[in-house]
Amino acid sequence: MHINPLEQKWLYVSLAMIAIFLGSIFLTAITKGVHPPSHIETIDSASLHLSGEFAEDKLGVRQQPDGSLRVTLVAARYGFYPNHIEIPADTPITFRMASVDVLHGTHVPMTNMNTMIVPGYVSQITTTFPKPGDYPMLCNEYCGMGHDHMWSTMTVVAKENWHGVAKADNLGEKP
Amino acid sequence: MAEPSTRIAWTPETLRFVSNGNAEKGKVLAESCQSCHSADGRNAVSEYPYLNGQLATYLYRQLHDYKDGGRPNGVMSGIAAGLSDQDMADLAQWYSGQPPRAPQTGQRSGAGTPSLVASGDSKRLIAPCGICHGWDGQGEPVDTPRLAGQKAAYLKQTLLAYQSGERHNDIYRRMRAMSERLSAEEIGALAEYYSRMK
Amino acid sequence: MPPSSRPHEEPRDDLPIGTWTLLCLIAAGMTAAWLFLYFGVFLPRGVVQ
Amino acid sequence: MTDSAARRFVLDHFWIAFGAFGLACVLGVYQVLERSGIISALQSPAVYFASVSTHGVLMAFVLTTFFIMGFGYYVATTSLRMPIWNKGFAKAGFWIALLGTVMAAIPLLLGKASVLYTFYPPMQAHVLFYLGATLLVVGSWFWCVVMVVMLAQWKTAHPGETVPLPMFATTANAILWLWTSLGVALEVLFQLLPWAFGLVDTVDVGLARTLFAWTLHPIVYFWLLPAYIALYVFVPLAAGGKLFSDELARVSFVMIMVFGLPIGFHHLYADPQQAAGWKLWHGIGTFAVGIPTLLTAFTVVASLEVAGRARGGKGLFGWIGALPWRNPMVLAAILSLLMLVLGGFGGLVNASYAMNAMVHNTAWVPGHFHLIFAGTVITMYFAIAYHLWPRLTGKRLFSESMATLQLWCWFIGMVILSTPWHVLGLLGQPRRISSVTYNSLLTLAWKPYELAMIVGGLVLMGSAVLFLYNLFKTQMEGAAERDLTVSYAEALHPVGRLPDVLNGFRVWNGVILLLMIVSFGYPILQFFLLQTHNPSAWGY
Repeated sequence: MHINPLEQKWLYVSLAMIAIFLGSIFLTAITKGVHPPSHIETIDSASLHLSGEFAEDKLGVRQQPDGSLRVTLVAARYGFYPNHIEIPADTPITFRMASVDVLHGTHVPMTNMNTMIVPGYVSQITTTFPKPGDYPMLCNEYCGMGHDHMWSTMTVVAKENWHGVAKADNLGEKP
Repeated sequence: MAEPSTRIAWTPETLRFVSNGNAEKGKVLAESCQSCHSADGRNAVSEYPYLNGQLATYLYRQLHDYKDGGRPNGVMSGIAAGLSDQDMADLAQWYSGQPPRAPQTGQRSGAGTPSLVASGDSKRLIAPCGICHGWDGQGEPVDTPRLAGQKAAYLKQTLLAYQSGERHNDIYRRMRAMSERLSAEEIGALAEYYSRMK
Repeated sequence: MPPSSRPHEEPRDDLPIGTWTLLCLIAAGMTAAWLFLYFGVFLPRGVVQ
Repeated sequence: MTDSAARRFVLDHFWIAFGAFGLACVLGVYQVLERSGIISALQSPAVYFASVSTHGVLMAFVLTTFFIMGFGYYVATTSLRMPIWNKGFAKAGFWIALLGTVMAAIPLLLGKASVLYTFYPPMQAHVLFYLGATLLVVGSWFWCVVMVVMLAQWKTAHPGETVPLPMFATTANAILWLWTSLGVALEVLFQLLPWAFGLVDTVDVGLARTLFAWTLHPIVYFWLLPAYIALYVFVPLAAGGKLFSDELARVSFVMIMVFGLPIGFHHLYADPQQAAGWKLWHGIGTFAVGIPTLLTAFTVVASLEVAGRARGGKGLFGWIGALPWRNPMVLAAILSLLMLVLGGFGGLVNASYAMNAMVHNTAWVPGHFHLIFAGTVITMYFAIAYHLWPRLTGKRLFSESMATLQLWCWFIGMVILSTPWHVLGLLGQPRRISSVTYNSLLTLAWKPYELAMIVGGLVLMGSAVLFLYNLFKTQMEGAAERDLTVSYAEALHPVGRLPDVLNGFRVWNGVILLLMIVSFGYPILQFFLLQTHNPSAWGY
């Protein structure tokens, strides 16, 4: 088979380019644990509100026994419940989310908080928010006629101004 | 743990149970409901809602919540206490199969639609009513009730009850959260609007 | 194609140096842009897992 | 192609493809207008999402499938110099696909199937939509069979001879499509149809999404391969040169076919139902499938360089200016490759495992696939149409200058449309919204980009009108064209006998089977081992 010497060199350049990309991905995955949100856990979406961690009085920001922060959210047409959460900046936050009805997704613009919420499965994503401010937390997967209106709010407070979880249950707090 | 807002969960089994309700049996049972809920205007108390054409899933869950205590009500709790699950499914099927009440003024969505219905108010995080309840107020499966043609007094009273928390059988506080962000005038206007809808 | 037609080609045809240069420039640009997005935009927005 | 019935048959495919394209363009213009919110009377989520669903289905399923089938029949008959095998069978495929298209179009246009072209259970569309989509795919399988049989017959009649490159690539695409469509076929036949018919109450969304992801990436190569075929066999000739390397072209087609399939999980990076390890595995494959495209870029650009130098181009880049830029095929190739560079970069970002979280489901994604699909792929479809229309209709092209103008407009429009999308994506705007309702300062920066996209959409619409008008005028009023033969570029270094692996697909089917079992075996099997709670149907 005939391969032109320059074409062969180009193949090496291509391989080198891909090696740089994959190398960066592997390096940050190993050293910093950077991975896409992946968490295989099933749940009965229809019965979320009856009991367990997605029961109505269990939602919101919670401090775990080990001191870490966990946000439990429910995605339902058309909103995220609770409607508003407040969290500290520069702190790893673990979100656990489930859908009551159809496929949803969530994204906080300008951050990496971005995951699908698939009915029947629990979505879990851990990330940090470097910049304090008010953010919309919006649904980023078409979920029906009200999809445009499916969003809630999130306030990121500077770490030094954070005084712990304000209320045990901030469900329904006005934004 | 606190009691859930409703004990009904829309599992495939429950959905199937409701859709398999027997409308003929429901018709017999409904005879005693008609004195308050008839669609021909005979019922005197303006806060008693019309049920014709209402979603079966919604009716079933309301009856259950009356019985379970999720929606406490002096009159209905006592009545629902005497109904079996099958009775509730039968009643739900009967009423959902009846034609909705004829319009009073024939208004449809479109002209004169309040902006809260069509586009909500994003500053207050109020979603448009139409996205869940349907652009024609017809309700949407599963369990989002029909509003079109309902009595204004009932709609107003309901929104006020959600606002005060007196009514709390909305899963994840979805209606309580919305109504808390509404003014009394807005509640009145929305009730009027939907009551006049086809 | 008969092999006799090959001598008619210019010798430069066998070394597409322009293509090679052009594509290397594009590859370098793409790599730089990718590294910028990965380390300059993505990671500063918060480690995700 | 001397058989006028066969020419008519190919033209029928093309007209359905481009008719769907024209309608979808109109919807596209409506969508940029609606989304910008500048005309309040247009605002309607119901119409918008019906429109987006229809736009996606028409462009991605109808335009592509009919174009690819028509082009495949043309390539097979002209490069192998034999008639279509079993014309009745081929016609049956055409009519089944057309019936499916009509069946799907009715609920789509009535707003009864606003579930987007990705289906999105547990939202449930009208059953006709699923049936129609199924028939469209089944119809295309008839075409696949014809391609595979024709290649086999030719090889039997020409033992030891090298299969012409365009037919080698077309058959690769037919086989690729059979493998590709199997994922969505399993989803529709075993999950969505029984569910839409009411035979089962629930659907496992995790499994459905996994099966759709099986199809969702290689389908892109199904659309792309005809564009690559034109780049390899039409462009060098149109530029006045030869194909730089025939063997490497075959290697590229085989690599796309093999590596294009087991990598669909880069569409599921943000999904909860698959583990990170499998996502990384598919991610590595996604980068691997970049190699054949990088090789294609080299071969095609080198072919252009050979032609440019033959036309007197001097120096390192002088050959670029020496190319016949007024030739629609050459111009299309240049613009197509430019958009491939930009869109390819966007794809690299999407493919980059965790970095996907930065852009997942943002406006970046439609920006990326409009550059690759509506840019690279469709631009070459235009060029193929201009090239073949005289040969199919027997009429000279109505206006070559209109064709070049149209191609420039398409390129400029697509850049104006897709650049804002990329910026908006990085600014966090989600795709698939009909209006921006988030009361946030962050969203204020989005507005100017929305307005720019309207300009892009209008330029594209103008270009689409020019394209359809040119084809129509050619067919109706063009001067007679006597020479209906088509030529495929010769290789700079003539290919001799090739090893079987570069002259057929038996081995590669085995490799694909193995890779598919490795990449999708357990990820699909897990849904039968997990205790899943599947949701019931919902409306929208």
